[in-house]
Amino acid sequence: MRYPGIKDLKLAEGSIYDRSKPGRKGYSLPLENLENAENLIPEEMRRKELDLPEVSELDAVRHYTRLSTYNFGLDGGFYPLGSCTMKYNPKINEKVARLKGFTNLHPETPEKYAQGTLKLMYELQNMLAEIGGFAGTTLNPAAGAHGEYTGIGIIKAYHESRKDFKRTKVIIPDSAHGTNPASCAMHGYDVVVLKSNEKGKVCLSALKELLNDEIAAMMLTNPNTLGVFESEICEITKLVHDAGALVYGDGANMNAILGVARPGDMGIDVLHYNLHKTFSTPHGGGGPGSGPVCVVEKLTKFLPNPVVVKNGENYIFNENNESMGMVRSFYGNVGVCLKAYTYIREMGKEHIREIAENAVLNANYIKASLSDIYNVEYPEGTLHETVFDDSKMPNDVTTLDIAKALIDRGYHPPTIYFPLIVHGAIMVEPTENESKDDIDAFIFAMREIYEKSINDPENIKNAPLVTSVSRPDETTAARKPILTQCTTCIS
Amino acid sequence: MRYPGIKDLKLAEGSIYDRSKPGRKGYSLPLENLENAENLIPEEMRRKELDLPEVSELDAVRHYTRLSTYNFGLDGGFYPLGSCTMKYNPKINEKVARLKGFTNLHPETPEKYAQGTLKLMYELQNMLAEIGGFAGTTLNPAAGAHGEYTGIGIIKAYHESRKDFKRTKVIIPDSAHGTNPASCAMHGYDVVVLKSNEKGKVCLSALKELLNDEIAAMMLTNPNTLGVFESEICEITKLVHDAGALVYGDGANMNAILGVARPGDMGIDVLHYNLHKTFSTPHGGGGPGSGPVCVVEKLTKFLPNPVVVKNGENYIFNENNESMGMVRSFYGNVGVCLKAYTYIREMGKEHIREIAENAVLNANYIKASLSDIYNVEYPEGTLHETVFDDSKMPNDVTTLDIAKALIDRGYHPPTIYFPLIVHGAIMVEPTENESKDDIDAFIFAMREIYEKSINDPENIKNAPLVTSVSRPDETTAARKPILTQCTTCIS
Amino acid sequence: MRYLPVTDQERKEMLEKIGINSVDELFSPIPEKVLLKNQLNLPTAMSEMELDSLMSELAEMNTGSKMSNFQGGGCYAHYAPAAIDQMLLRSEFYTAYTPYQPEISQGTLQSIFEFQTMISKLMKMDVTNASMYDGATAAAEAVIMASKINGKRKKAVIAGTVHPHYIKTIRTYAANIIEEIEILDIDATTGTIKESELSKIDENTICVLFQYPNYFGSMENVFKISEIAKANKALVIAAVTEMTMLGAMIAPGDFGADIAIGEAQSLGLAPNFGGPGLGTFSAAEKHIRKMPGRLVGKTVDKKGKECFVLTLAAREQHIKREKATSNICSNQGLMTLAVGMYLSIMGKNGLKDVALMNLKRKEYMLNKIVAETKAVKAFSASSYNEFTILLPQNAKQVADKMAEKGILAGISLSKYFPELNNALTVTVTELNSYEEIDSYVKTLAEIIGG
Amino acid sequence: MRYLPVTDQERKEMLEKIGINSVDELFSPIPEKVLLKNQLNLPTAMSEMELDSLMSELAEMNTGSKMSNFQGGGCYAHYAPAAIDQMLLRSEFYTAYTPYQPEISQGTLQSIFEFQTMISKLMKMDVTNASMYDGATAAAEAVIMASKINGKRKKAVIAGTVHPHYIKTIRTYAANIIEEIEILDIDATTGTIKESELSKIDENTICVLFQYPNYFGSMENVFKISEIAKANKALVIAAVTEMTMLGAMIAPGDFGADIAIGEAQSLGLAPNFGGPGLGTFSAAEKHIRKMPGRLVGKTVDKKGKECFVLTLAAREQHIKREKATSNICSNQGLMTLAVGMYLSIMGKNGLKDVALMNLKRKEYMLNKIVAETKAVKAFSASSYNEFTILLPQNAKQVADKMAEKGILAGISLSKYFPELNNALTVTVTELNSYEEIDSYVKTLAEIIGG
Ligand SMILES: Cc1ncc(COP(=O)(O)O)c(C=O)c1O
Ligand SMILES: Cc1ncc(COP(=O)(O)O)c(C=O)c1O
Repeated sequence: MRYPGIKDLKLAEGSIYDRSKPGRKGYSLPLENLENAENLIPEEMRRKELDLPEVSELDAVRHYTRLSTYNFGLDGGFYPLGSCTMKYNPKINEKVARLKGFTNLHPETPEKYAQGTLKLMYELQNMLAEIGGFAGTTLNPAAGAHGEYTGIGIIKAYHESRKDFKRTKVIIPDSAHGTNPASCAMHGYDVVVLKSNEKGKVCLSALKELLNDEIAAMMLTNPNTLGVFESEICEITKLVHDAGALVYGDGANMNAILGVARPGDMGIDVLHYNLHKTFSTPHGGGGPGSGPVCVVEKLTKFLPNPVVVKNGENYIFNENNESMGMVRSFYGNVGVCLKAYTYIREMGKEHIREIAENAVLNANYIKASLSDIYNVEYPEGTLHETVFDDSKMPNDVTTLDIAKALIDRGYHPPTIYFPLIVHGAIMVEPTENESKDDIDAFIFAMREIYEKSINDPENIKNAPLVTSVSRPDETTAARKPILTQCTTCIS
Repeated sequence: MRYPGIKDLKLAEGSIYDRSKPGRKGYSLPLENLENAENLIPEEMRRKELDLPEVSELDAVRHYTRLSTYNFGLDGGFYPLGSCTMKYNPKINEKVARLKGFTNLHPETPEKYAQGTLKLMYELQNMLAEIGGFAGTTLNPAAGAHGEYTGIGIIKAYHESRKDFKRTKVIIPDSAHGTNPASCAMHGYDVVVLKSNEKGKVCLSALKELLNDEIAAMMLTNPNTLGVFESEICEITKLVHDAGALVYGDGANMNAILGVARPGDMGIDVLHYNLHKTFSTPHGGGGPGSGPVCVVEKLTKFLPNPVVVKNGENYIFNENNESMGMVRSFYGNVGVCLKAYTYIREMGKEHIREIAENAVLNANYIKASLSDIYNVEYPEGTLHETVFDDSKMPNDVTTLDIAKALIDRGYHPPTIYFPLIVHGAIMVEPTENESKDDIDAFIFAMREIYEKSINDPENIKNAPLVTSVSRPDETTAARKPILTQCTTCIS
Repeated sequence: MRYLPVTDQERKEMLEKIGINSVDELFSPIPEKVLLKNQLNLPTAMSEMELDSLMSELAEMNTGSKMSNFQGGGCYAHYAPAAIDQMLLRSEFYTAYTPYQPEISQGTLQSIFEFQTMISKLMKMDVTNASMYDGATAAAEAVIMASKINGKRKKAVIAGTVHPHYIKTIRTYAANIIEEIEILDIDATTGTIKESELSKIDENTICVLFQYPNYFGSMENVFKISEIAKANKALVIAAVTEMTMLGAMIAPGDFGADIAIGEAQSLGLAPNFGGPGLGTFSAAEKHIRKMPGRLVGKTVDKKGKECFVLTLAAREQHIKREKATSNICSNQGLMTLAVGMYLSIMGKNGLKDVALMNLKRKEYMLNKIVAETKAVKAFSASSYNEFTILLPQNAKQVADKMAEKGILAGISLSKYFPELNNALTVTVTELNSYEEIDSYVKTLAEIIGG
Repeated sequence: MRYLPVTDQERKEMLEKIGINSVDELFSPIPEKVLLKNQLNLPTAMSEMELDSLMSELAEMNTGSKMSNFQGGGCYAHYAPAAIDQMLLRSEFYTAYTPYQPEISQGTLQSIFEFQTMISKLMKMDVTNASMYDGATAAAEAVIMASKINGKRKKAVIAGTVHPHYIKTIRTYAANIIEEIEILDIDATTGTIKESELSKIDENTICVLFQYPNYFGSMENVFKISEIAKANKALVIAAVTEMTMLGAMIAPGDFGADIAIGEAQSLGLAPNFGGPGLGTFSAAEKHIRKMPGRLVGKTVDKKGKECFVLTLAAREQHIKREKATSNICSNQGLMTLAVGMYLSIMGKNGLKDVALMNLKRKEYMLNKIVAETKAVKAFSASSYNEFTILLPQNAKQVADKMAEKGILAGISLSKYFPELNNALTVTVTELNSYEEIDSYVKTLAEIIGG
């Protein structure tokens, strides 16, 4: 027997199954005599037991309310998770996306009765194309990686339509996100790794060497995962095009150049966005995201089916015979698209550029304020995020220690150990939503961690000190995985 | 300069003014040229300065999100605050009360265009009358005390209508809530205090002595603030009626007898409900509540104006000339009434009695489980709450210490030092929503506090130990009150 | 039943511990003859999904909620940023009780403290309490408080241009406390109180209460009233029912109010058919101990950490009982949180912009009505977002016709001011677009002639 | 702009620290020739209140959202208790990222762990991952995973009665990975796959994937298929698109599925025009290391306290890159939370009741249609809340006429099954009341004859 205990206002909570008692109810359904309903199921198909919890509504509410207090959310504090663009999730988005007219709409509803959502999807397709400098858009992909998968599929369909079956490889810089090679592999492509140069960028001559008629595409993130803009982007895309390949743009970092420059103008042929990064839709603890893909004119016919088009005054779905196919059921994470649409309409042409301006300003300010003590391996051309590392840390304090020490100070840690080309990377992306005061406080914390690393390194190496969980044993977790709750064990 | 710091997941937060920076914006309004608009205001009426904060939307969201984490809510844990009936606030109530059809409705809208809300108010009036055994209801009062004020006003109007001006006093038991005498005083009534007998109840003979033709009413809470039912209620009301006075029922404890017995049947003439107690509407950190008042037939004409009546198929407002008058603007906290209505409709005639049954069962179970170590001064006839005290505590551990020690264990403390007739009262009201497991854990905590009071009394006397704030200095707060933020001071 | 977690098995165990056989025994203290034998005569229980439909149907029956709304009169439709409601849904706020236990209520306490601060700044008064039920009860309590301060005086003077509900509520509250309520007469030209009426303020006057701007949307001569009141040592009580105005116009403190009360509904709360709104109560520091309602103060805890507590409770009913300054206990807590959020988000510039936008649209509309319809300005004085027009016919009938066209045209004054049968008070806020205003004027012209 | 807090003054200070004069300089790494000279061609910025109206208008244009809905086909309208959405609004959940930092993500981690548990129990499978994008991609990844387990085999066998979107998605995903996709033919009498087709399962078969119940609402002979697959050492993959069914019917684990995937949208998520839904992915324990997607495991921290972490990451793209089991990164996190809440609240009895209620209403409706209209049962087999009827005329045209009467009558199969031109698949859930069903049948009878 235990009382819940309290760590300040954080109440302890066990498994939802711990709250279960036979016969307890948390649901409420219309009265209906269901006594003989089971007879409608053939005997051998009738379920004999179902091991779900039996709790009251309050049990469930307490359970999830308490669990929520074990989480750090962006509404609570600064969340400079590099590459993830943890920007503010505007509350108006959450409100309008919950309108019943949107949520209740069934995907098989005849287009005539779904004009609101179709109009919105159509306009969003166009706005995303305009922002990126492209001709066509699909909203189908459910996340960034799904967008990559789709985009590479479009490229594949393009080559195949030209009966060019020799191209079996994709060039990817070593700084790329892991989803890039993985997405290519799912199409059966081999990955050719391009080593970054001493500035963390694509080396033109190295690229030239890799290019040949077996290369289907090059994938590129720009600004890249170091937050550094590939200044030779036009030369890169020209080289790739000259070799008969296409250029795929990973748009995870689009926040850096919104309204400032357009990938389409740089020679990128296909680009995915992460609406859950650049366009303010929530990350939700790991999704749902949305990863629309934009393409240049010649690729539009290969977009996955279906796409929304305008037919006179009406919005309808269109399918294309040459399409790469379907990449999921229905039309995408429409509920997420709604929020991105709302965000873009709020920003409008007047403010969209200010997003990039402020994001880039904030990142550069952090770099300028910390690079005297935290090493920046690739300091040139930083846009929206900056990558420090632990190479100048005293007393063997590591990146992991720094991350955990930031927790003690009230921050979500930056992305760590990525990109792989920076040893002990600490990737800080403040976004445009943070104020100078909040950024200054973060800088202060980082400097204090550095000082403590000199004077009291144990304090940093043992961090986090204030959380009720500290440094879980991940090795055992992976060696002997426990992936479900044993509901018959006594806890 | 300070970083926020963290106590587990509780981030530190200063004043909203600390986040303010000149020119920062958190609002969004339609573009409109307002340059010369100020000229529409005569020079001497133009505001020269306005000292409100200037923050971004995220600033505001972070501020209030963090503040929320400094609070203990019922959705987080057990909240056995006696007399307050901290029952679960069903989420369906919160949902439906937010329907635009309700929230957008302006109170001056012609009745014809407000039939939904009027129908609901009409039905709620009737349901409350049925539950209490009365003939008429007003939904106007905004809280329990406001209901008392209204109910006593009705009684006054009644006596005055009979030209009986001699009645200037109201009898109130010494166990009554402070609002009872205060509400009488606001009508100019003198309060006559009735001492409770050794069972914590009304002593018939003492009452008889106090009754005479100067008594306008007796106020009674039943079950009373000890959670004890006044078994001689019919004799009491008869005595009062025989003396020409009326009986006012404080319905704060109606949860104990819902569907089991009705005040109207016991001879109560006027009763207020607290919808924010008995009918599950949230307390909101101190309101908004709703305190409808029900009356017997002969008093209906004195109800405050207006009341909703049915006229053929339509619901309309009705005003009565003999009414006690208006007690507020418009028609009550309608948004709160909506939630109570939803709750009663969900319970229906089938389940309403189960509320009382479970509330009373839980309270008696706690009493039975703790009365061996915690003294119960008035143990007889306990219904929905039970009052312990600190008279048997070792080492001078007080009620306040016990309350604070409960915080350390993850509980909101019970109501303490009320009712006044129990020295060091600890008033526990578990409500019907708590499960046996959760109650057992509370009992365990109470027993552990007792043991610790023997073995380690300092642990209890210094409680709470785990909160970031502990035992604020209330004396200085009252001696030198600081009631507003100094925004020009440097913090 | 999903809210009742005790299972049959648990019930058995609990009864055993108590030492009885059935729950019914627990009700034995209740006299047999009043124990209910049957179920109550209530509707049958409903499931959540049925309830959800039922409530949606009721909401749909409120057709007025979707109409073009130009009604004000103490309750105003403004836009509230979506962030507010989502933060109000944080259960740590709305499922908490009054902050009696400061250690676990700092969220509520600090938010009230900041509310007190922001309202004090807005009103330019020293202190503000943690809320009253609404503007009307705040007004009534202000008069009662004044009578306690000016203990020997007998007469409360109230402007006749104050919201009729407020006057009625004051009458109810004052009935057995104050000997005389003197209502100052209305000047039918200006729509303010007659200047001559001010002579009724004398050395027997407890206080002078007026509305700023008044129920017709007109601006009283606040400096003059205040001056005369002060000359007679009567307390000046200003009532503000449309607090967004204070974004651009001077505050009660600027014209010497001793007590300023408000209805803060317009600061981010929906109309909600008139409630819950939020009464605010501000006063000069010297009167603190006579104030009704709760107060939050700043202090330090035993380790010296700054924190907040309920304070000056010695004024209140739970301590002082019949000698308390008021009987108020639960107030409008969550609404102070909402208003605090609104004021934080709007901030000093946002509130000013809202105020000017309201003012400008009002001006546009008033001019347009006068230019394009047979209606005329009823009064010479008009100040903020509300104005009164005189129609060539009965205002209620015109409003009814407008309503049939989907427009809630305003408040016809006939109900409370029979002499103003043809007068209609119209309100414009930032929610009324220019197109909506144009269509109002067009419709009005169709009905009363252009 | 309310989301951009840096003030002009602060910007100046920040630029100074950086050592430049203007923000534009920060963009100097971008080649001049691609720098935009003009504003983008986007709509003009809108204020929150304008946006609010705009979005409400768009929502109103979705007239289908208010119609009587009998469409299913992989997306089902069920009632979700209000508690779910309110808890989803807790920003600690929805504004958090993937739980990479376990110390401050235990809320998300534990909720996923419990989701994994509940889905595993529901499916009766050993393990479940932290979600896939949707049912279709889950199905495709299941086939890919099977091909990695049965490395040498060349042919994936898919029932032709699987949701057409799923088949298409599988085709896309398998295109360059699996040599052959064999689609099993439909038996026009039973509405299940032809028994004779099962002989196509052979020793070259990677896996057999079928939907339970299938796209037409019919129940395949799951034991038989499973038996034959196992005899050929092909993996059995069951796809469940209507998971509420599992409240009353046996689970994939009961008929020997090696992999069970699902679309969990019907467990508490709104239709949302088809997304976000939630793909679930469960498998036998021995296949864990071949599974795609994230997994949460239980462990202890350095002080021995039980806690949760992301685990077995060595399968994933951020470590294994092109050798990963999948490219999936962000998944449908918040939806797992919603589904976990739904399953907690409904619990074992609630889910069973929902299932039986669906079944009973389906039966009522099917019988009534057959009795009172000219439509007939299309297939002998029908199992849960979906069924297919044959109309005397083109189903799409009938559905269009029904829609004009406010009823979304079902999914006409002509689009994907040209041979089933007159077939309409109808879905009934607890949201369709008996009156609604009656009115459907009446309307149908009017159109096609009774
Ligand atoms: C550079 C980059 N590319 C791709 C992705 C994958 O996006 P998603 O998680 O939406 O699949 C990420 C996500 O972190 C990323 O940072
Ligand atoms: C017995 C009793 N009477 C009256 C009241 C006053 O109710 P309210 O706070 O709603 O004004 C209370 C509130 O705690 C109470 O417990």
